[in-house]
Order: sequence, then C-alpha cells, then structure tokens
Amino acid sequence: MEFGFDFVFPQLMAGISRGMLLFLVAAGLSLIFGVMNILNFAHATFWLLGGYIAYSAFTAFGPPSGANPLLVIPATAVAVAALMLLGFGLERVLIRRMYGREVPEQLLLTFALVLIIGDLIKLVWGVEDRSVFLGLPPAVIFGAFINIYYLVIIAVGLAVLAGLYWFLQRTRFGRIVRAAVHSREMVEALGIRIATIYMVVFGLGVGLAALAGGVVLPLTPLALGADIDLIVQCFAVVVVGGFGSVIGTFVAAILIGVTYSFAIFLWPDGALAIIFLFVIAVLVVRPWGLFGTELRT
Amino acid sequence: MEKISDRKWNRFLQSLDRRRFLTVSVAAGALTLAPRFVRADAGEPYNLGVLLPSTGAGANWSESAIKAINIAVADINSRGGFLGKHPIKIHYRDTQTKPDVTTREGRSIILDEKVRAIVGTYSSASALALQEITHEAKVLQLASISNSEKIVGENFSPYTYEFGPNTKMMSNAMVSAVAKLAKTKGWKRYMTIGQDYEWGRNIQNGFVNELKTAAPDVELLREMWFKLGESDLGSYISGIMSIKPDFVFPAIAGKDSRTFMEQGQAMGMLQTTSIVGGQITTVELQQQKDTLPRGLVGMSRCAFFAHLDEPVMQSYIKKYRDAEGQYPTDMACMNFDVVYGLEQAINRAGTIETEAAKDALKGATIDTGRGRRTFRECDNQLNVPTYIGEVHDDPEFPFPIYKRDTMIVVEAENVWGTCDEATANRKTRA
Amino acid sequence: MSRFALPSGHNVARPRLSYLASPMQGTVIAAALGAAIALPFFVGEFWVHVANEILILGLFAMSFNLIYGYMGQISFGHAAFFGVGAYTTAIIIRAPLAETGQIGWGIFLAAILAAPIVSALVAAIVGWFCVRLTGIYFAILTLSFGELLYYIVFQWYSFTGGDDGIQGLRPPAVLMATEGYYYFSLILVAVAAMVVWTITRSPFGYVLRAMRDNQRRAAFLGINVRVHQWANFVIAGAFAGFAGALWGPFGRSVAPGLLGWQKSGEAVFAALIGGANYLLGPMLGAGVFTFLHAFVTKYTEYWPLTIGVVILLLVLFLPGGILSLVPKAWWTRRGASADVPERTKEPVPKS
Amino acid sequence: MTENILTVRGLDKRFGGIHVTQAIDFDLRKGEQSAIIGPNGAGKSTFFNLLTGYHRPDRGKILFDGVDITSWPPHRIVKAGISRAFQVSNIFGRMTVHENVRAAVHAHAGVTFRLFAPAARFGGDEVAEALDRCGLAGQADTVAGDLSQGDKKKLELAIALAGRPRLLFLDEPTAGMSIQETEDTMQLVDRLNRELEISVLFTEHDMGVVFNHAQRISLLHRGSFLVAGTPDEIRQNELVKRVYLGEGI
Repeated sequence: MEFGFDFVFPQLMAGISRGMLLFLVAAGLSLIFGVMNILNFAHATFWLLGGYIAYSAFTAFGPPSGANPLLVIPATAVAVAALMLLGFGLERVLIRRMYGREVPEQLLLTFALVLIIGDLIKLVWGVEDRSVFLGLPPAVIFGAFINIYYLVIIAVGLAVLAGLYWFLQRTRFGRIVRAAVHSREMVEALGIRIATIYMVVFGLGVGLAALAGGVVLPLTPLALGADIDLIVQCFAVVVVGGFGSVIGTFVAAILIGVTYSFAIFLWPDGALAIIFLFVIAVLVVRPWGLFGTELRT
Repeated sequence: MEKISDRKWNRFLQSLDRRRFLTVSVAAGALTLAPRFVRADAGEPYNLGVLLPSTGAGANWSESAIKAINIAVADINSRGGFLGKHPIKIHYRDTQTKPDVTTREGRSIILDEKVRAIVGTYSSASALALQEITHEAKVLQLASISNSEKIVGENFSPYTYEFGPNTKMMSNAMVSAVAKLAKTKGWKRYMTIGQDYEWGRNIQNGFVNELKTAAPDVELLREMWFKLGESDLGSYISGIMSIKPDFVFPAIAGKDSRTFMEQGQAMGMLQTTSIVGGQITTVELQQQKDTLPRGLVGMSRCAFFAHLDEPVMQSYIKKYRDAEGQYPTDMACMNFDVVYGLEQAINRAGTIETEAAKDALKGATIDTGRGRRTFRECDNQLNVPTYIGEVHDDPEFPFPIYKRDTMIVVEAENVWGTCDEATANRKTRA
Repeated sequence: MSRFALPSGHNVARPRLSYLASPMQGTVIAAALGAAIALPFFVGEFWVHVANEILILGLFAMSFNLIYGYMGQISFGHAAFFGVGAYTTAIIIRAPLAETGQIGWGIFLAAILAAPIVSALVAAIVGWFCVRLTGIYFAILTLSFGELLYYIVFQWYSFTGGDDGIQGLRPPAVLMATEGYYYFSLILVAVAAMVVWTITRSPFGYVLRAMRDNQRRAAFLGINVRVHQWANFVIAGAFAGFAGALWGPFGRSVAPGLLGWQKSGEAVFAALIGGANYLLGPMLGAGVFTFLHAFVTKYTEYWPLTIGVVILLLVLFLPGGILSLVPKAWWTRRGASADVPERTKEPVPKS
Repeated sequence: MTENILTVRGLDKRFGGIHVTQAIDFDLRKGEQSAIIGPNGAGKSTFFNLLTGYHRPDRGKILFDGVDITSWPPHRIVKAGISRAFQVSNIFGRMTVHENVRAAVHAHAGVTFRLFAPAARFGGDEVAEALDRCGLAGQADTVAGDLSQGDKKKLELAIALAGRPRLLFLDEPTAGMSIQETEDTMQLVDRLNRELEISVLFTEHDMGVVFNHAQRISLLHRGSFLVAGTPDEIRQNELVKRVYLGEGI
C-alpha cells in the first residue's frame, strides 16, 4: 500500500472523527473527574442511556430511517435534559454521600450504577439493537469519500471543547468551579455553597454524556453492553490527557483516534492494545498526564 | 380442566409485550406444570435446559431463538408433552456470553434441575466450555447458533448435536459462490474484515484457505480485524476504500454488521466496493429492512423463505407469526428444528431416557423446516444447507429477502468435507 | 489536605484489621472449617460445585485484599494474575490430556504449582511500574496492564487458543468426582489462607498496614515503600495465580475472560461485601457473591440489577462489609476499639 | 568546639519560580539542641522537607555527620540516623499505638521482610521503652487515630525515637498540647539530648519553649537564615524584633 495522500487523508479524517467521538463521551467524565475528583464508572452508561432516550425521542418525531436529519437536534435536547435531571438527582441522593469516602468506594458505587442502569435499559428498551439511519450521501473532499456526518461530529466536538473552555475560563461560575478544585475553603469563604457547584458540575457532566449519546445516534447502533466496551477507553483518554484538563482530554482523544486509524494497517494485531500501551507509557513516564500539572498526582 | 389450545396459547403470547420474552419462558415453565396436575397418569416432566445470553451483545440474536423454543415447547405440551405424557419444563439461564458463567449455569441446571438436554449457547467459547460439562454428565447438548467447526471437530462429544451449518460449511459455501462470481466478474484482488473473536477468525480462515484452492488466481490483499462491539468502523472503511479491492469478505455478524453496513453506506463504500458474504440473516433482513443496501450478497443459516413449500416450515411461520407477529428469524428457525428434532428422536426411542434419545439421534433423519435432514454419523453434524443470495425487495414480504431466482442453497454434502477430515484433530476423551 | 475531605462526607466507622487474637476467632474459624468439611454430606452436588467456586474465588479475593485492605490500593487488573495462573496450568496439562484423555498426578501437581510462579513473575514486571502510583492512578494503571495481558491471551491463538480458550482440562480421576475436587480445593485453599494469614501478622504485614494508613510517614520510618509494595504486589499475584490454577481443572476449561477487568471486579465485590478489613472478609464476600449469583439466576435474568443494588446498599450503609456488623469486642480480647475514618495526609508544604 | 552533625551549604529550592529556600547555609553541632524560628511561611517546613529527603533541593549540599545525603530518599536518610516528628501529627491512624511504634522499631531493626514470623516476636522491649519514655504506656492498645491531639504528638515522638536516631527533627513538637504536656514533652526532649546525646533541631511557635529549651536559635525569614545565636543574643536582636513585628527589613 502506498502512503500517498489518497490513503493518508481519509485515514486521518477517520482517525480525527474517532478521536472526536471518544472526546465527546469522555469530556463529561474529564469535567467530573477534574472538579470533583470522582472517577465515574457509569459515565459511558449515561452515554448509552442518553442514546436510547434520544432514539425514543427521535422515533417519536419520525421513522428511524430516512427521517429529517435535523430531528437529531430535538432528540438530543430531550436526552440531555433528561440526563441532566438524572445527574442532579443522583448527585443529591447518592454521589454526595461519597465525597468523604475513599477512592475504591467511589468506584464501586458508580460501578453499581453501571449494572443497575444497564439492566434498566434492557427492561425498558429490550435487547434488540437500535439505530437511526439518515441515509445521507458521502461527502467528497479532496477526492476522498467522507461520511458527511463525521463533519457534524467534528463540529460538535469542537463546540463542546470551546464551550467548556469558555464556561470554565470566562464565566463567573466557571471561575468558581476552578477555584473549588484548588481550595474549597476559599470558595465557601466567598459565600458560595460548594454543594451547589458539585451538583451542577455532575449534572453538566452527565448531560454531556447524553449529548454524545444523542449526537452519535445516526452513526453508531445502540446495543446493550456498548457502555462496558467504551468506558475503559474513556478512562484511558482522560488519564492520558491529564487530570482535570479538558484540553488534555481532547488532545489525547484525537491522538489515540489517529494513532488507531493508522495502526490497524501498520500493526493490525496490536491495534486493539495500543490504547493501553498509551496509558501505561503515560502513567509510567508522566503520571499527571500530557496536560495535567504535576502537583495533582 | 381442559387442555390449553393453540389459539389460547397464541393469544396469551401475543398479549405479552414482546420484549418480555423471558417472562414468557418462566410462564411457559409454570403453565407446563398444569397438565401434570390434571393427568394423574402423566409421566415425569422432561426438564429442558436453555442457555442463551439475554445480557450483552448476544442478546439480540438469542431473543428470537428463546421465543421459538417457548412456542415449540408450548405446542408439544399442548399435546401432553414428549410421548404425550412428559410435559416439558424449560429451565432458562442467562449465560451473559461468558464461558465460565455458562459452565456454572450448565452444572446448575444439570444437577439441580435434572435437565436431560441443553439447547443453546451463543458464542463458540461458551459452547466448547459447556461441551465439557454435558459430556461428563451425559446430557445432550443441542447447538445451533454457536457453530464453530470445533464443536463437532476437535472437541467432538457423542452427546453434542449441531443443528446449524458450522463455520467450515458456511465459509466453504461462500467460497463456491465467490469463485463463480469472481470468474464472471473478473475479480482478482480481495480483502477481508472480521470481528476479532473465535467465530470471525474461524469463518475468515476457512474462507481464505478454501478460496486459495477454488480460485488460486484471486489474491488476498489484506486482513483487517476489529474488536467485537466496535462502535466506529470509519478507519477500517476508509482503509478498504483506499486499498480498492475488487471485493471484500466480511466475517461479521450481529450488531457489528449493522455498524459496518450503515457506516459503509454513509462513507460511500457500498457504492464503490463489492461486499460479498456477510452474515445477512433473517434477523438483519427484518431489523434493518430500511437500510440494508439492495443487491448486497450475503449468507444465512436457516432462511424460511427458501422453504416456503415445506409444510414444516409453513407451520413454523404460522406459529411464530401468530405468537410474535413476525416471521421467524434464522435463530428461531434453527431452534424450532432443535426442539422438534428432539421430539422426533424421543418418539423413535419411545422413552425420554437421555442415552436412548442420544442413540436415536445418531445418524437420524428428521423432518425439519429445511426438509428431511440427516445427522452425519461421524460427527453429529446435521446436513443442513447454507443460503447465499442477493438482498432484494419482495412484494410478498414487508422486508427484503434474498432474490429468489438467483439464491443458492449450498447443500452440506458439498462443503462439509470428509469424515476423515472431520475427525482428524479430534482429541481423546476419557 | 485530603482531597476527599469534601462536604457532608460523614465519617465511617472502620474497624482495624483483625488478627487472630482471641479464642473466639479460633472457634469461628474451626467451626467454618468443620462446616466446609461436612458440607458435601448435607447439600446437593451442585451446591458442592458452588462451594468449590467460592473457595477459589475467595482465595483470589484474599490475594486481592493484600493489595486493597492491607496496602490500601485498589487494583482493577488483579484478575490478570488469576488468569495467567489458570492458563499456565491449562497449557501444561492440555498436551498429555489431548493425547490420552488422562493426566497423571505428577504432571497435574507440577502444573498447579507452576501457576503461582509464573503469575508472580508477571506480577513482578507489572508491579514494578504500578507501585510508583497511588489511588486512582494505581487503579487505572493496573486496569491497563490487565487489559493488555487480556489482549495478549486473546490474540495469541497458537498458544492460548485465543478467544476460544482451552477445553478438556480434566483433573486426575479421583478429582473428577465433585467431592474429590472440592476437598482437593479445600485443602489447598486452607493452606494458602494460612500462609496469607501468617504474612498479614508478620512484620511485613504491619508494614503494609502502615503504608496503607500513611505512605509518606512509612518512608520516614526508614521503610523503602516501593520495594515493600512491590514485594506485596508479587505475593498477591502469586496467590491469585494459585487460585487461577485451581480454576481450569474445576471448570474443565479456561477462556480469556478470566483475565478481564470484570473478573477483577468480582474480587473487589467480594472484599467489599465481606469486609476488606478482615482476613476472611473476602472469603465470606466471595461466598455471598457466588451464592447469590447461583441462587438469583435460578429465578431472574436480572442478575446485574440485583448485584448492583446489593453493592449500592453496601457502599452506602455498610461500607465495612458484613463482618463489620460483628461487635469488635467480640473479636479481640483487648476490648473494643473504635476506628479512625480519615486517612491522615501530610500537609502541603508551606513556603 | 566539636564537629558538625549537620552541615548545609547553599541549599536552594524553588517551587514554580518562587524561592522557598535561598542559598541556605546552616550548621548543627554534635549534641546540640537548636531551634529554628521564623514567621509563618518562612520556609521552616520546607527546610525540614529538604533535609529529610521529601523534596529534592535544586542546588546545594547536605552533609550528615560528614556523609553527603543530598537527594537521598527519605528511607535511606532515616536509616542513616535521622528521625523526624511532624508538625501536623502524621501517624498510622488505623493501627494501635503499640503497632505504630512497633512498625518503627521493625523498620529500624531491618526485619520488615520477615514474612512468616509473627510481628509480636520482634522488638517488644524497645516498643515498651519508647512508649514509657513518651508517657504512652497506658495507651498502648488504643487505636492511634482516637488519641487526643497532645497524645498524637507524643506518639509522633515515640515513633521518631524508635528509629534510634542520632539526629532528631521536631516540627512544632508541642502544638496542640496543654501547658503540662508541653512541659513534660520538652523535658523529655531535653533528657534525650542530655542522656542519649541525640542532637535535636526543632521549630516552635511558643517562644517560651524556644528560649527555655534551645541552646542556639536561628531565625529563618523568606527562605534564608538572617540571624543565629544563643537565646540571649536572639532576645536582644533588633532584626528579630522587626521580623516578628512585621516591620520589614
């Protein structure tokens, strides 16, 4: 095979899209991890639940295939709203009790949610795979055929990145959130209830998972157990990117996506393991991740 | 008390939400108890184990299989059970597609529920793990969805019977079709893409090796493997498109084949590249009726539309439609055959004793939805065909089926090799 | 300052690690052992299989708890060593089995004993890197190594059988009987548990506890923290491998899932359910988990939901595990000792 | 007079561009009991952290009894004969008082790799002695985390002593103690210094303690030592007053 432009460009695009998909799912995980220091095992499960809710909303608006692509927007909105509410509720009822606890117990609680929500999805939606098919024609860019929906994924990914950056850096609430990461006392001294911040951040993070679930609906069929396949990859991305760094998560996701896209040619047997080699290398050499700060390990 | 009529049964089943199929299995179990209380002279119940996943990726294919088993069992029970006096009691367990769970659940239903036969398993690894248990306990294992050639080959056990075409038969069948197609279309270069697990590896391997003999001038450019359950196949698809093979052989089944087809379509792969030989069973034909590209060449394991003249198949279709409002899938079809095949063996044996039933199945010819079929004596493989055809809209059905005039039904005898081959690697069992 | 000293974190009473210090404990253990020996005479064959599974999973969970309960780190890759052990035994005995369908005691025992050695070697390599990290980072690094090993086993068809695994792992004839293998497991697991118990009350065992309570302070006692943690990681890996060795011939087959992170999760569950602060907590937890699994699946397919709710309730209301229900005074003759919730951490350096 | 047990030359440490210690020179004579004073944030804890290997200095040299221990890891430094008691009590909260001290004794005795012998077999006498010295004999079986603040500090000291150090760093040894406990503790420190000839370097906020128990006092301010001298000299020193009154220098 020749490594000409005809080969490299589409692989690059596919890799970037793959990375963007990972980033979309992992962004909320990274936010929650960064601000609250809770590693949420159930994050991909929220993503899957969001996908199913978006699917139900979509099919309520139109048939699952050949419908107006724009229906994805309200369907996703429904999923995000539902999951944010769920996130607020879960934070209030469950997660809040875990703040004083040790890491293993936090992991176990969120893992219990994986099991419970997974079975609830089965109860409600059954075991049949679900998918929405828009039937869009491929785009041709520089002679390469590209799934036009990839452009949507890339745009949404960039928007999420920019939105999170703007939220954390430019808004008053975002600044408070960032302050809360470093000093709880300081934030409370300002008269702000840290409990509220955590509730909002958790809800937001879960909402981001639902956003990902809704947006990827036209690309990827929903199936039981898909969350289990994905969550370990999300952990990997967040860790490689660096503790609490949304930018880091983004860069790591793209890096891993693109590497994978080429590795399936260069090293087919090892492609599946590459993500773990990444994590091991990063944790051994630079445990705070590509973009994290050393103090946070 | 009167016997529960077929109609009543069907109405009852229809009244259930279709996703509650497992509740049905429990209910079926409970209801089968009824005749026992009614008939004082009834024999002991026949405990039938069902091991299929209702969790994880295997659940989608297994759902219709479980439904069919329940329908067939209810039908036989309405006649009083096996031999008219042994009502069947179903013991269903979720294997979670994990071999170690399959082992434990297998032991559980054998030892605690005293099952005499176990229908099922979805993955090959689970089937092979279960085989050790059934062989040791001398319990029948009736396989259909899991169809690794190892089950009847290397890991052979006299207690195991395979009701579906095994992987070797399927890939050989596909080879014969592809060799013809390659000749007519002038195909010279191809590649494969497969799910990286036992079944995918098996199918791909068999296909590649056989094609080497059948069409030595067709060159394999590259193999690609992806993780089971992979949600984004974009990198693979763009890779296929830049390699530009004459055709692609996908060793993909289940949900992933949907991902492959839909993403392939959205990237223009299906428009530019011939995809030949994917698993397009009646599950996919029905579930993906709107999105499956027409003209695609695929294969299936038990296509009801190939046997519309067969009275047995007609009854399957009727029963399944009455109960579920759908056509029977490949998985339903094969598992109807399993339950009714077992019934025929028991009828011939005249007893529900397992050894007798096992011996009655040996080399037996049974009436199936796929016509009269015979188990090969040397490896207990039923001589069922593999179906290859082009996805095509048909006015008779609300979903596409294989184009009837070009569909190929590859008979087992042409593809399953000799008995010497089948028994060559067989390991010694104490 | 503690990262987890966050709002409304209520303090959780946590008993100290118990050690065999009272006649009471001796009595309990003797009674449990007696019950285990008598079990096959009172329950059906399937439940003997279940008890056997409990013994093996229990030893696996105890080995995990050397890292979790005693050293204070959570590993999500511990099953890798369990799986490596299981595969080691399987690969050694498969050739003679395929040939003759039988296996001699000599090869069989050698295969069982080889497993902990191979697992320890693998754990030595993996642990070398992992002990440099703590908390979430330790968890993720162990998870990644575990998944890497899983993929190696999964992909290496010629050697490990790939996704299919290896079947036909029949033990010697006496052990083919359910009771035979059960007593075989019982003896080996009891011996292994004794060794684990000895280690936990040795100076080394107390260094582990010291590192758990306060890793930095331990270094200021003159303890080389990494070397001790590494040694413990290797020991835990060896015991996991030993448990794995018993698994293959018990189930007659092995498959790559034995190395996966979900299998590691079972050890975590077991330790949590029974009580990570007690030597036999993980064994009890393995018992409850396995029994529930075997029992619940008879009645419902919603096993994940069931165990999910159980774990949720335990984490919320009984974080010390079932054994924490027993009054502490009952265990030790030294009287009740309440416990300390927070993990003291050194202050951030002021400048 | 005598040789130095601790010699520090040109010790530099920066955290993110801020100098926390700046070209520090410091000497501690063998057998001396010396104190470091300075306002909050002067760099006292950092100085201790550098001396005990918790932080690596950017530049400079630390000699312990003539041996260069710069950049050694903590456990090696402790083995060499330096112990440290922490400012915020820093003990093993879920172990008993006895077990806390015993672990330290075991570490010192080098038996921590004994896997198959009961821990109780080693060091019982040393533990009892250290507990006795520090007034914790009656609390041996109390879980350390349940101790009062004052008792935790005593335990700190007992753990530090278990390592049989030749040089002892005490970071605010009496913080959180009652007047009586403070007095007892400092008398113990004095005795350790006199009878066992352990060199002691301590920091303290309580100036009464400093002036009564230190033979020599050094003032640390913004990462450098400004003044050093006997208690009397320090009492008279204008610079010290200015630093403590915040008048700037």
